[in-house]
Amino acid sequence: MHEEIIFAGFGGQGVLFAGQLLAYTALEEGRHVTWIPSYGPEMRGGTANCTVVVSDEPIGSPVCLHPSIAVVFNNPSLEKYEPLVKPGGLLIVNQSLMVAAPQRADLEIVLVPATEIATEIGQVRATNMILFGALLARRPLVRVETVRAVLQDKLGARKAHLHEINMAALERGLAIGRPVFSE
Amino acid sequence: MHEEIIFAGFGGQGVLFAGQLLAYTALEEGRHVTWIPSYGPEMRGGTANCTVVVSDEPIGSPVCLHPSIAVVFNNPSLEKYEPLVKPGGLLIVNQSLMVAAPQRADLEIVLVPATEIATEIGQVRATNMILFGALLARRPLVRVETVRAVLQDKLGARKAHLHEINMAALERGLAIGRPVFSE
Amino acid sequence: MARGRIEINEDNCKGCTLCTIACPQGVIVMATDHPSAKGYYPAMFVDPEGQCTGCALCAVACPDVCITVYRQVPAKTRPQEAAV
Amino acid sequence: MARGRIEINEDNCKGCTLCTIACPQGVIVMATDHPSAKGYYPAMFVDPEGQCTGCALCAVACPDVCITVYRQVPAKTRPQEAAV
Amino acid sequence: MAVELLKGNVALAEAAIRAGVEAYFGYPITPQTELLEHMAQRMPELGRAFVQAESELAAINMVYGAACAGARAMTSSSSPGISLMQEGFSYIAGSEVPAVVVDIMRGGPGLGNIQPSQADYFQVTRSAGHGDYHPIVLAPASVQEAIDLMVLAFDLADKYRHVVLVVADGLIGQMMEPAELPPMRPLRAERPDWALTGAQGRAPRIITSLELDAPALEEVNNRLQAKLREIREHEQRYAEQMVEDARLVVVGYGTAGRIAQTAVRQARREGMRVGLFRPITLWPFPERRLSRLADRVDAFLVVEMNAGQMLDDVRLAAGGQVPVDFYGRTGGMVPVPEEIYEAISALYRKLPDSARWGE
Amino acid sequence: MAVELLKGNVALAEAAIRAGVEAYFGYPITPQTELLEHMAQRMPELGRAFVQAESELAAINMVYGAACAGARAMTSSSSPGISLMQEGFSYIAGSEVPAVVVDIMRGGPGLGNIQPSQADYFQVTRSAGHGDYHPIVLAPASVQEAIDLMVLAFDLADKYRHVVLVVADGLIGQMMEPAELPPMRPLRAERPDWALTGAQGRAPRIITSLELDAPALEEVNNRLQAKLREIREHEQRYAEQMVEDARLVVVGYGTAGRIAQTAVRQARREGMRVGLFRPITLWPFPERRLSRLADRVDAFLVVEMNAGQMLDDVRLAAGGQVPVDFYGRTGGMVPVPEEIYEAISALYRKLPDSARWGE
Amino acid sequence: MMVAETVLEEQVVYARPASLRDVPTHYCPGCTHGVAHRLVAEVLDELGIRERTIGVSPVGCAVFAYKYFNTDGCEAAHGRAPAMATGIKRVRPDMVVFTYQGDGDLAAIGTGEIIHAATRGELFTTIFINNAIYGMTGGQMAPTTLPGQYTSSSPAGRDVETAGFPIRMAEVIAGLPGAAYVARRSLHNVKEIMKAKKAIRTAFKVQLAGLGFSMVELLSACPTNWSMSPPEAMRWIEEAMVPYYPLGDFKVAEGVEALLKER
Amino acid sequence: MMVAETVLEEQVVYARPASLRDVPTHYCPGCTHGVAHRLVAEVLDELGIRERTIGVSPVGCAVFAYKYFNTDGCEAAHGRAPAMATGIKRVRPDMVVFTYQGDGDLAAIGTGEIIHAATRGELFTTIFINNAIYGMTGGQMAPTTLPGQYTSSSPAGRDVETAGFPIRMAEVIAGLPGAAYVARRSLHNVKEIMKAKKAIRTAFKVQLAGLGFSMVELLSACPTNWSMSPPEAMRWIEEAMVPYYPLGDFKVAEGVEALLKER
Ligand SMILES: Cc1ncc(C[n+]2csc(CCOP(=O)(O)OP(=O)(O)O)c2C)c(N)n1
Ligand SMILES: Cc1ncc(C[n+]2csc(CCOP(=O)(O)OP(=O)(O)O)c2C)c(N)n1
Ligand code: SF4
Ligand code: SF4
Ligand code: SF4
Ligand code: SF4
Repeated sequence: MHEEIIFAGFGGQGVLFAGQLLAYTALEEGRHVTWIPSYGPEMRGGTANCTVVVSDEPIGSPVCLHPSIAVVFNNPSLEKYEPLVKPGGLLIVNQSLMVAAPQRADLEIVLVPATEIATEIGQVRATNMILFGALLARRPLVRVETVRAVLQDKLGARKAHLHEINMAALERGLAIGRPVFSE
Repeated sequence: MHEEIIFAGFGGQGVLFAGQLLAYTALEEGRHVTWIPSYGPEMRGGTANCTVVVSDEPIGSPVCLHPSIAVVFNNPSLEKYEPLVKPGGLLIVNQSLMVAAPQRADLEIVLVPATEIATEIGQVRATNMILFGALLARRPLVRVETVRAVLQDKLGARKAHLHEINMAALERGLAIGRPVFSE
Repeated sequence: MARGRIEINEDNCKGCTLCTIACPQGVIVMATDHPSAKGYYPAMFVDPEGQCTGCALCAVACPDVCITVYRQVPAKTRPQEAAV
Repeated sequence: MARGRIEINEDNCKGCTLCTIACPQGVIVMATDHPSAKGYYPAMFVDPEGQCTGCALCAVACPDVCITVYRQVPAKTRPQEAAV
Repeated sequence: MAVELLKGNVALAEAAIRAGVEAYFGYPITPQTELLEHMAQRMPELGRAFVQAESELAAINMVYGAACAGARAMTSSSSPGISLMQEGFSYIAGSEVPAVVVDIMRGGPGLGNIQPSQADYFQVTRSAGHGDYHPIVLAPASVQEAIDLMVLAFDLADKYRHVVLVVADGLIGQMMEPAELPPMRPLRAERPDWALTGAQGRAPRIITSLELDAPALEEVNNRLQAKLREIREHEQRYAEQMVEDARLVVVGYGTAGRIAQTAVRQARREGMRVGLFRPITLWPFPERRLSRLADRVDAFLVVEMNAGQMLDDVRLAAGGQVPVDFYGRTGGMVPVPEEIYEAISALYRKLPDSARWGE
Repeated sequence: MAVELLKGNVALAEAAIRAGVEAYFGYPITPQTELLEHMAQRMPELGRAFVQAESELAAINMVYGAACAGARAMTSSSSPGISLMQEGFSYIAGSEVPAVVVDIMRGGPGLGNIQPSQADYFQVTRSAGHGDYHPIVLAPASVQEAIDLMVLAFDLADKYRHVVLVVADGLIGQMMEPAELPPMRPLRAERPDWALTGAQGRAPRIITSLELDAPALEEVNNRLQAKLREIREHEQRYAEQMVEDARLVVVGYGTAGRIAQTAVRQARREGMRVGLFRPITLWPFPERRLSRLADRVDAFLVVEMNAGQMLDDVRLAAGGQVPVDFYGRTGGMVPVPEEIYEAISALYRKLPDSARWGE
Repeated sequence: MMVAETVLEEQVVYARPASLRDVPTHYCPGCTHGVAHRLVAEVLDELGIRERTIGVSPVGCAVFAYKYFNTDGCEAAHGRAPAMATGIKRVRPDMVVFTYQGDGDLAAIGTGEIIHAATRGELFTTIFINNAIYGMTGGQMAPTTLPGQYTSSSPAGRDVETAGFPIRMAEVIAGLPGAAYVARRSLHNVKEIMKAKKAIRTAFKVQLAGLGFSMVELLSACPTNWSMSPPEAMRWIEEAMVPYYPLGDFKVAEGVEALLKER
Repeated sequence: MMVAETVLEEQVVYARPASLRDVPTHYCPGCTHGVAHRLVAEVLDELGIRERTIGVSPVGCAVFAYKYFNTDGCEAAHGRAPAMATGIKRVRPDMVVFTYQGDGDLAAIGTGEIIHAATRGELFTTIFINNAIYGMTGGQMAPTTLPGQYTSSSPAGRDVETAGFPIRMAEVIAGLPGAAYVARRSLHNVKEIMKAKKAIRTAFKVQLAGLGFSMVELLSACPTNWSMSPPEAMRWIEEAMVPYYPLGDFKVAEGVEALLKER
């Protein structure tokens, strides 16, 4: 297994955390992994994205031109990354902030009304978990149980109360992502 | 003709000026010439010396380990340069500040009581001209007439009154330097 | 009192809310629904009762120079410069 | 008044003359004949009439720490430190 | 210690702490700031010295001071800040005190940008500042190697009383990767016997780079050159892969070397006899090994994130025996494996029909 | 103009004035101070700008400012001061504005001493500061050449909108030699069309080295590299003597080259077929000519007042074809002709019995 | 028709000044760099000097100031804007030159340059943005960070024992003989913004009159790195910064008094 | 025997302090660098701290100070002595650390370093030699050169229009919160020399007490570059320098008062 996943959106949408969560979980499951953010002087209000590589082999390049998976949190990111995903790759889109639907026929595309659902479940900051769930539904890169354990660990005692709602969001994403529903 | 002359003494004894006067004069007479001072942070009270190269050919190195001529204004300079002069070279010594007489047998040595004479003629600062005169007596590197003209030029109007006394000092040096008197 | 009106450049607005605080008439409110292309919820001029006096305080406060202020002045009278 | 005496380290002396100015008794003079090895005309202690009081002012003034000052004090009495 | 997911900058900082750094002095600059921030948190906790200096100039001179006092001291910065430290490096080298500096390089020249780059190669390997010397320069290609080389940096600095630079780029600085930190070493109990510790019961010690007398300064330089020769003799480090039968060897360090690895594997899959040579010490450059490889390969391809700087060193090591080709990206552009692969195959196609030493 | 006896530092200053320098900014440092002092006297007399800056850092950035405003501007310093200007050089190069800098090198590393040296070769030719570029570097060997190259420096700076360094050492700076100054050029009447002159009736102009976007900064770098290639193509300069039939060619620049000349003449007198190659541009290094010489000589002897820096460039140009030997003095020691002669004859004795291309 | 009716006409009473280009800035929401920019631009407009002004941008969040001002501009190395401005002004005394600098830029790495430009009485104007933090690099302690203030490089709050007390640059510069006008203002509300503009205008007039160096220090908000909402940030300026950094004129040299009275 | 006769014994009342090595200095005749050295050495002796002192030499005529003080010592880069001293003191708070700097070193190239060391309240002592000139490089204008003063880089006399007025560093440093004791003294005659010593002693005591940064500025003669005889130089300090650079204590922080009263 060797996947290159880009998470992209606005700053503040939990984009980087989603990537880290994947990275931590993959490490937990004994995979090789790298996580790298785009970094710029405009960290606020600008775009935020990160690349995660998960592999069974030692990882050479932690960056790539053509990711096999892109998870886009907003419209500018959709516009930027849709053309870049590898043919046959996966594109997860936050439908709530999408302006026009993606056009590529050679991609597996999942539209997730993530911001809406997050608002609905009362935690707009959990948008990232919904999209992450959809991703896992299509590509079981890591096991949900491991995500649960890692999340618990990362949230720590101080933020333990956020654990359930985040996992609930993940489940919603998993549900939506499951091929039977969206294709 | 190719001569490498070192002038050496205390700061304030007119060491550098003697060398420059030679350089200017040699240039006036169409020779190739370089003048270079030793320079250091201790410009005052320390030692001062300069190297003049006069040649009929374009000059490669403006510095040398073994000068063909050394004009030493004080005892430390005598101690330093006596051993360095080329065999067969010329050593002009300010006898007034000499502690022990030079020993080398392979040099042409001229002892000049320069400080005494300068004091005698009422211009202690003309010590350098006396030694320069002695040098010219032994090695007619430039003509005295040219020196006179160049000196006039360099002194300018403001210091014109010093011209005669300096030339007088030069003459005294010439007289002392003349082989018949000192050998 | 002269009547006024403002225009807010929503593309440049970053939703900082400072104009809403500066406005003595309370006629600027923040959007809450759809974010702008840059992801901000911009300020909006909501003045159904025509309370805006054109005092330009909002414009003075705005760090992003998003606000253009208009005021009704007697015709043929040179408008005063804003008291800035 | 206690009687004193100084020693001048002629090798270190640079002939600045500051000690001669500092000395209230006028017992320091500058050499005029032979320069030191470094080419300076050093200060000399010339006190035939024993006027030096050992006040150490010359030593305080000397930038080259050339001057050692001695003073006659009653035996068994610890010498006072110089008033420096 | 266990394997954790660590950010390069943080890993470098924590590794330095565990290697026993007593004093950190630094000035913020992207993309190395997390290193300074980690130090700001940890050093005071541990009762060690942390000062956010007023500038990079001040920072390097604080390091110089602390080093003179016998402490393990370091600073970190990025390219423009490193330019400002050049005079300081030269003083430290001239005084022969140990110091460790991290340079997380960014795109230049000038203010440039903050994206990953390797354009400081010349300014760090050739003589950082005026005078005749080379700092020791270590270039990690992963977070784990960053940790290992950080520890090594302190040991080499102490051993040779010399400036050691650990150079990486924003990619390594910002990347998170699984890595294992070393155990915490106790701080050195004794000050070295050349350090300034107050002249109690002994003659005063002086640390200076000043020697007005030219013959004496030449002596100093001779000693320095002898030390550099010794370093050159003993400290050349590199990693290599699949070079045994390689006709083409890709040479790249740090991030460029790491990315090249993906391209080299790809080329192997396509049946090309390609290997990878990754210098770990940029100075001393691993010329001995590279010269030996030059005896039997058909070509080198140098890959750098600059316009061709290590290229000179490869050409010098190759000694005109084999062609040395170059592929570089500048301005903060990170080459992707695909483009290096392209460069490899283009060059490979041009190789003579039979290998240099027969098939 | 007539031949006068001129001190190198003064000649450099006066030549700059006659070349039309409008602004001088500098900070005192031996052995270049006479240059600053001459400027302090002359520039105000001529109604031009002279500022004694608070530091070398300030000085180079003042030059940068004046250059942005379209003025011919310069500074001068010596090795440690040049180290402090590295960041500034990099900004100037990145912004593509013309600037001229004189470096009268001294012994290092660190504070070192003030005696003549050539130990800044690396720091000036390799990339002064961070980023990918080389300044143009001119190295005079006499007072007359110092004058000529000073004038050329301004012209090249303007032509390429680039940093140009004139590097010499204390010997050339302090020496008096007969030389002729050029006539006074009128100051440039018009500002160049890229200069900041106030946006009157036109769109604002911006001068910056910042380009946050990596592809855009790569573009900047590509342009810069193209310019450097052009300079490399057109501006290689050197002087040579008696190389036609030489079996051994001594390579030395500036003072070392000049002193070597005496030794080479001596060797010729002794019947050795020895020539002298003196690079005048250190960057671009006159590699083309030197490579051609490498085709037919039996050996090169590099002579430098450092531990061997240009040596790399000679080895690169020689491309492994001929042995390259080195003779250097460091720490402010100036080699005398005798010792270079010794080095020549020792190497000459080791040459193969027959010349490379037959007798 | 009854009583005389005034005919009303709509006119623009506030619009973007011509000296500010019509482009969005990269500043964070609520960042008062934007206010400072606008004030400078308004002053350039009002004094009619846009077309002979050269701005010098710093390294800091205002690094792109040259893109926002509709004047010629350049980008200095970190802290060296005053040196660059010196170079420009010395060869173009007919130009109006200003530097725009943050507190890391001016009060840390560029301390020497600003002090000596002021000491020499260079005839340019400095707009000094004191936001008590390094904005662009992500919120490290600045020389102006308040005692106890949390930043990413003073995670336990600025400890004055090891990091010292914040420096008051306006007062330091005011003490230098070459400085003709030095003031501190704040940008935390409309009233203070108006006062700030007046000071900026005075500073440029001082330059135009050739009276000496002029500088206006502006207390400015960095909501992002202070981790505050913009309104909270404005309150923090008022309640925490102003008490440590008093507002006022710190140097009014001979000849400046008269300018202060104008308008 | 008649009246009681006091038996007199000759004792040394003034000799070279142990903290000063018995070597000749390279200073010019009449240069008061020598006096400043001696005073520092006497203070080290009297406070009994020679064996735990580390001195930091500047780049300037005092570059060899480390050879003259009988303490551990090192040589800083030009202007960076305060940074170097910071590095030393932070890792060896038990040591007594001092920098010895000229006016080019401290007030020009090293402005940033001294200001920030003082701002941080670094616990070392600075001896600042203000001789209104760059001595070592042969007499160029310093930031402290008086208006109209001739130097080799102000051959027509310092022109305040282009070079600005001289900077008063003691006053600048005194304004910084981290500075605990800042004084200016002069070395032009015996009386002033004695006062200078007292200030130096106070400065070191401030360091020993951990009260903050301490600095003594000393007006010092450079007869060589002023082209004066030593006595003329002393008069010039008194008549030209002291009026511009008033003598006195410019900062006496809490806790320092008590030290001033001692002895
Ligand atoms: C020589 C150098 N050092 C450090 C940096 C990194 N850097 C960029 S901006 C900045 C400081 C910004 O802070 P400030 O001046 O307070 O301005 P603000 O961003 O808060 O407006 C620093 C340290 C740099 N670019 N160059
Ligand atoms: C970076 C650098 N710049 C310049 C110099 C040259 N330099 C040596 S001493 C000195 C200044 C000395 O003046 P000051 O500090 O006033 O001390 P003084 O000699 O008068 O005691 C200078 C500029 C240097 N060594 N290093
Ligand atoms: S002040 Fe400006 S940027 Fe802020 S909310 Fe109002 S219009 Fe938008
Ligand atoms: S003060 Fe000292 S150096 Fe000066 S003359 Fe007297 S003894 Fe000599
Ligand atoms: S980081 Fe702070 S100073 Fe920078 S733009 Fe954002 S709010 Fe403004
Ligand atoms: S040059 Fe001046 S400061 Fe330096 S030693 Fe001589 S008199 Fe003293």
